[in-house]
Amino acid sequence: MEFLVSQSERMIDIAGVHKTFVADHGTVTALEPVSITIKEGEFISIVGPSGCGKSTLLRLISGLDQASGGSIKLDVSGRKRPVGFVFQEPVLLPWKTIIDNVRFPLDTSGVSRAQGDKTALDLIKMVGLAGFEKALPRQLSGGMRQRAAIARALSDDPPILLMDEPFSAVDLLTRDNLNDELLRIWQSTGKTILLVTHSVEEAAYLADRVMVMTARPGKLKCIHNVELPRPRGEETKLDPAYHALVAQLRRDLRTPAGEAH
Amino acid sequence: MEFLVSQSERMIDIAGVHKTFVADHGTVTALEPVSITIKEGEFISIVGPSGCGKSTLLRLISGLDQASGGSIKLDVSGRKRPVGFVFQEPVLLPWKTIIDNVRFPLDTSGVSRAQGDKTALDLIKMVGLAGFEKALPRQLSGGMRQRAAIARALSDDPPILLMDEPFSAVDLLTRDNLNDELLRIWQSTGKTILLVTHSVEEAAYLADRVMVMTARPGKLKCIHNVELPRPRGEETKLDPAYHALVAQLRRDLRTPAGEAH
Amino acid sequence: ADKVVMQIDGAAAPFYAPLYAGVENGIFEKNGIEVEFIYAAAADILTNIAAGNVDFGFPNGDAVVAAAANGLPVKVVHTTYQRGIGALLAKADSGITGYKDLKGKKIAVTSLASPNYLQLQVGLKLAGLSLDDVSVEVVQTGAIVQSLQAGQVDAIVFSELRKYNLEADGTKITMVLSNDFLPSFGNVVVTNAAKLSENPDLVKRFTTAVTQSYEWVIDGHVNEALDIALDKYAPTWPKDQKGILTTAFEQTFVPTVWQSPLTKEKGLGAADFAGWQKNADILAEYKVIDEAPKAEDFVVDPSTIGQ
Amino acid sequence: MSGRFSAAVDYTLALAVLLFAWWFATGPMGLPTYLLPSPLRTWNALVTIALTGELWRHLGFTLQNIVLGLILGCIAGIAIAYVMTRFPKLAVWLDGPLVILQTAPKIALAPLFIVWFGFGVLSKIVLIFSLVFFPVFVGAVAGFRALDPKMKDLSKLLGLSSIQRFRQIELPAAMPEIFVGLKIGAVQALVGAVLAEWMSGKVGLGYLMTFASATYKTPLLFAAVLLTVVLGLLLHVALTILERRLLSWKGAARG
Amino acid sequence: MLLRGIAGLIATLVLWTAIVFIFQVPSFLLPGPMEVLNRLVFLFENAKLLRHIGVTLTEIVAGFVLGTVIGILAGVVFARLPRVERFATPLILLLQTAPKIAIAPLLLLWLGIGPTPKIVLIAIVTFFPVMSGMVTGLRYGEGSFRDLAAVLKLSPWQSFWHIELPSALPAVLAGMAVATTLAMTAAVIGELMGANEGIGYLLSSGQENSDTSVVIGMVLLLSLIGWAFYEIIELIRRRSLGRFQLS
Ligand SMILES: Nc1ncnc2c1ncn2[C@@H]1O[C@H](COP(=O)(O)OP(=O)(O)OP(=O)(O)O)[C@@H](O)[C@H]1O
Ligand SMILES: Nc1ncnc2c1ncn2[C@@H]1O[C@H](COP(=O)(O)OP(=O)(O)OP(=O)(O)O)[C@@H](O)[C@H]1O
Ligand SMILES: [Mg+2]
Ligand SMILES: [Mg+2]
Repeated sequence: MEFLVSQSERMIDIAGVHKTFVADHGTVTALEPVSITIKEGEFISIVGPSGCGKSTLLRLISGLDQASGGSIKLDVSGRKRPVGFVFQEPVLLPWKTIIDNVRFPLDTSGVSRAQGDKTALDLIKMVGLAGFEKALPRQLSGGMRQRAAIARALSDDPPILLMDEPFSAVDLLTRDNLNDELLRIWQSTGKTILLVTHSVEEAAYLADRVMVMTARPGKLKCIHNVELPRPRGEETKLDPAYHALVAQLRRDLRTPAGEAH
Repeated sequence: MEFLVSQSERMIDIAGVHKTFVADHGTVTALEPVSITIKEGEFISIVGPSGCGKSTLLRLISGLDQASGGSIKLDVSGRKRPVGFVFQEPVLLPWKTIIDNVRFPLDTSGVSRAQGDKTALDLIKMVGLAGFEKALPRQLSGGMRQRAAIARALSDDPPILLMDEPFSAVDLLTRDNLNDELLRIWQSTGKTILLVTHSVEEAAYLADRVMVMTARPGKLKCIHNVELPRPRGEETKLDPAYHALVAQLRRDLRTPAGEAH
Repeated sequence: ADKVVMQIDGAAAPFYAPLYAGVENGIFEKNGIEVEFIYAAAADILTNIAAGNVDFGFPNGDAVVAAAANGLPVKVVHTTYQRGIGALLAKADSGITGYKDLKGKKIAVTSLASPNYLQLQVGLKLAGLSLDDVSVEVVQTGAIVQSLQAGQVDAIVFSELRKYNLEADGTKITMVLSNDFLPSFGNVVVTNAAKLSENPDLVKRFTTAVTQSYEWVIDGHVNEALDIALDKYAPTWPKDQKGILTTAFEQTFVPTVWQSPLTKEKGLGAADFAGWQKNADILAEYKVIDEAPKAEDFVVDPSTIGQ
Repeated sequence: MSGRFSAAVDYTLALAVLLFAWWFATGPMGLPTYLLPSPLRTWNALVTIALTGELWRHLGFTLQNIVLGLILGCIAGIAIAYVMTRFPKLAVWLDGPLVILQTAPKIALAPLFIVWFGFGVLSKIVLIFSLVFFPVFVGAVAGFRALDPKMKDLSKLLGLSSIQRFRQIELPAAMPEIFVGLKIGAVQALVGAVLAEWMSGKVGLGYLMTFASATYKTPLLFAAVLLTVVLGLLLHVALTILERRLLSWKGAARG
Repeated sequence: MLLRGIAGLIATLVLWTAIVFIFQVPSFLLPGPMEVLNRLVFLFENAKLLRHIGVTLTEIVAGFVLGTVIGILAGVVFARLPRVERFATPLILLLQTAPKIAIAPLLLLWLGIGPTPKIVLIAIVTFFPVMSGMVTGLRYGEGSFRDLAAVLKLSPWQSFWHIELPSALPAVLAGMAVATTLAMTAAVIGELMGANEGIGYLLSSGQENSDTSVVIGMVLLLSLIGWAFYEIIELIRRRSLGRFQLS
């Protein structure tokens, strides 16, 4: 773990952040204090059992929720929209067509319609929804909706991308393709990406570092540096180091015995 | 593939069923004619690329949508509620607590409150939501909501269970546990189960037969019999036959080249 | 010409024919006045006069007394109707011929604060009865006549004018005029006290125009005036009621409502101060108002305006 | 709890500002009493009738009519809205007449209501009912229509009976929209009660108003108006509290 | 839809005639449709009915549009700032519940005689349902859309236009539908407080004259106007929501 990053390189600085929800049935500690510094251009994967606070952490970073304590600093001076967010459930505006949904961030940041259409069409093609530009969200399958939401999050090219199980509803092949696309985009744009996933393979394949969290109460258990060479591709999946990491992550998730039973 | 099943054993009889949606942007053939006979107590997994009509098929079987053609017969004479359905997105009543949601099918079929509570609490514990009985759906994480929906589908013990990617939002460990629980329930109750999944491992591990579908237009590509011994468990995952099947399913899904790219 | 707004009680009706005819015949214009008529309930008219929203009003006399008693700065500048037109109305076949027959009957008035209610009380008292001998219902203007027609009440204390409506509908009516035992005044021209003192010339010209308009009708132009009213001002009124209206004008309005011994002497609109005072005193006696205002304080004789 | 407390503070504060504006209009601005009586005179008028006990009779009568009309209008509004969303064929036939009946201005019909339904409480309740019905009806229709199709799937799947479906799914889901109608309906009930008493009768706040208006007892008139407004405010607060409780599951956005 | 509405209307007319005929209802209680129609024709020929309709229609449209726009804007403000809402509630309730007849002289005093006080009155009654609909639509709307707006750091205007208005539209339209009925009543009241033209004025002259046919005729005219408004709102609803109404 790096603790010495030059000031300018720090993108996200999380110090002692924790979150407790007060509900009728009692208080729920969603997240125990977490500290981590994420550098600009880093790709972080987050894995952990259901209900361990992964979504909560992303929401705190994005500023959607307020932490119960601790501090979060984003080094995104001057950017109006520092973060893109792929929510766990695709949040598409039901009254807009797919292309309008994907273009929405551009429309609302003053990009010309023609330029916006071009970007949106490219992204729609990339996520495999060509031909559905004019469809409404309800006319898509679950996985297709999720892909549309991914396209939207990418459309206005935010420096930080928070993705909450973006590929959970798509099939393996599409998922592999989207993983590689994501890597390509990441490499060419230098985005900082935090990705929540339940697939340890995906986590290891994509990330620079993998955060492993434990449940009840949710807390950061450990962080693994992924020392696999870049660019990654089919060969990575044959790399014994990759498999060792995947196995390690599996073990991490298994002990202490998870909460479901 | 069995074509000769005794009349009494047939649970679901699907003959030439197809579905076309008419939308503003054109017609979409969600499903080309599919025929399959499913025996009572069979466990069927369905895999296929995103948008190939898996959800559509389940909705047709459950009677929620009407097929454009073909016939579907369910042999569930006399049962008021023949099918339980776990939707792709968890559909919980937002104004009811988790336990009320899980008990809902029981409440509405005249089961006594005490009996209902007992069943619901058992199921809630089984899906790892103990302690959240009194929480409202919006206070749960995505995976927790999905598990609550699974518990509800099981609560009134329907003879046919249709599950649309029930475990996609839960972590590996929980998923494994839930898989085993599902097998246990299936074995002890003799339900007929159709399960849609993107995990070929899961499909192979659970099913008697795996239906592989292809996309655009969605159609049934092939059906694999899973000859792995029952009961299945950790040993199954070490069985070379299992790995061979998984590999075969992977290949099936890869050719013809999927739609995303 | 000076533009003024006159707010008239109720809605456009042929009973206001002299005013309409005055406009059509250029009488107002001749007096340098361009008048616009708008309509509202009596109480609203007086509030609007007091507030300066409108220049002149044409409400019922009782409403003016009540307004004056409550300190509204209003002045009657033309006592157009020399007597009250409140009346007890009952169906002829009901056997009711006067207040004495009301024992045990159901009677409707428009409000417990209205002059009708006062008239009922005084009428009953003079007939040796009291409110305890009858049952009183309160029904608004829009429904009171129908409630009599429908037989929901045995009699109503309301306006004499409704007799003509009812008879036009074919219902024979017995009527007892309240003015016979309780002097009051029907529609009168009212203006704001301040307006009167600041612009007496305008008020003078206006009342002159009113007087001249009524004189023209009285001088044998009932028919023409009714035609004007029915054609241009109260077109909702069924034309076939003209006969009844003509009778009403000729037999009642011309001889006894617009004219009186006083007007013979002092001209139309003359102020019967004694009558006004008596009206106010009775209102006070029956607690409709707290204290009777002095007639001289709110009534002005048209002939003295501007002097 | 603290939320409710701060709400009370806000309402009080608002009333105080209103009071000040009122005082200002009658005092420094010099509006005469017959247009707008001062707060003090209004208060005195109120105290006078409160002391004679007259006030409570009027208030009680009006309140009783409001509550009755509101409850009846509410039940009918929800029931008919439900029937019409369940049976769209019926809606085709009922929609036109219903809307026509509703857009017919009640103030014009009120006198006829008296002739049709008599002087008693019935004509008043009918009037209030007719005013309450429509807002609740329209709100409920919107609510039932907006039902999430996933919920429809669920009830179809569970083979719920009509009553179960209504009680367990459709009614709770339509609650936000029904409350819009209900809040408007409550105000309309008040307007209707006053209007009905304005048209006929010898008791009630509306009657008090006609009486005061005809006799230029403007302070009494405004006292009665003020009472209606306070009544409206109380109804509103009661409905808001109920709404908060019934819709807490929505996790309403708070500013 | 309009056609079917007319079918319903005709059914009502038939029922009305039947009631009048069977129960031999006297015309001062409830005149039959033909009688009312005759009076309307009479008014059309004699009383410049069309001009009166035009006057009232103008007032209603102006008041309705004004009330709707203010209602929507206030709804947004109130939904965002509940304190402001609570603060404004007493004033709004005052305006809604206070008998318009009681405050009419004040309105005339401040706004003068003419169409303005009538338009303002209609706007006042229109405002409340629209505002309520907007507040509810926003307050209980889909929370995830709020998240999206927050992440995209939409300007208040953008999130209003792209997210809040569309998602609150069903509730707002319901509020507008209710407002149509209130607007009709307000139009009548407005013309009762001092007018010499308009449907409400004709209506009050019918009342003064105990002419039930004119009263019913005018009520009917106002109902038809209200119905037309309602159908327009329905049309907007179907146009705008038909696309994403999932059923
Ligand atoms: N609005 C809320 N109110 C109360 N509790 C909440 C709320 N949101 C989340 N929680 C609780 O916080 C905990 C963490 O939730 P979170 O959504 O972060 O989990 P997660 O790691 O994303 O799980 P999953 O993988 O299932 O999505 C859960 O126990 C959940 O019950
Ligand atoms: N209501 C609808 N209207 C129009 N088209 C629809 C509708 N529902 C589904 N479709 C289309 O039917 C096809 C199959 O959809 P379906 O939901 O069955 O896919 P799926 O196999 O479940 O995919 P996924 O794995 O992404 O959930 C898709 O192309 C989709 O666009
Ligand atoms: Mg999550
Ligand atoms: Mg699907």
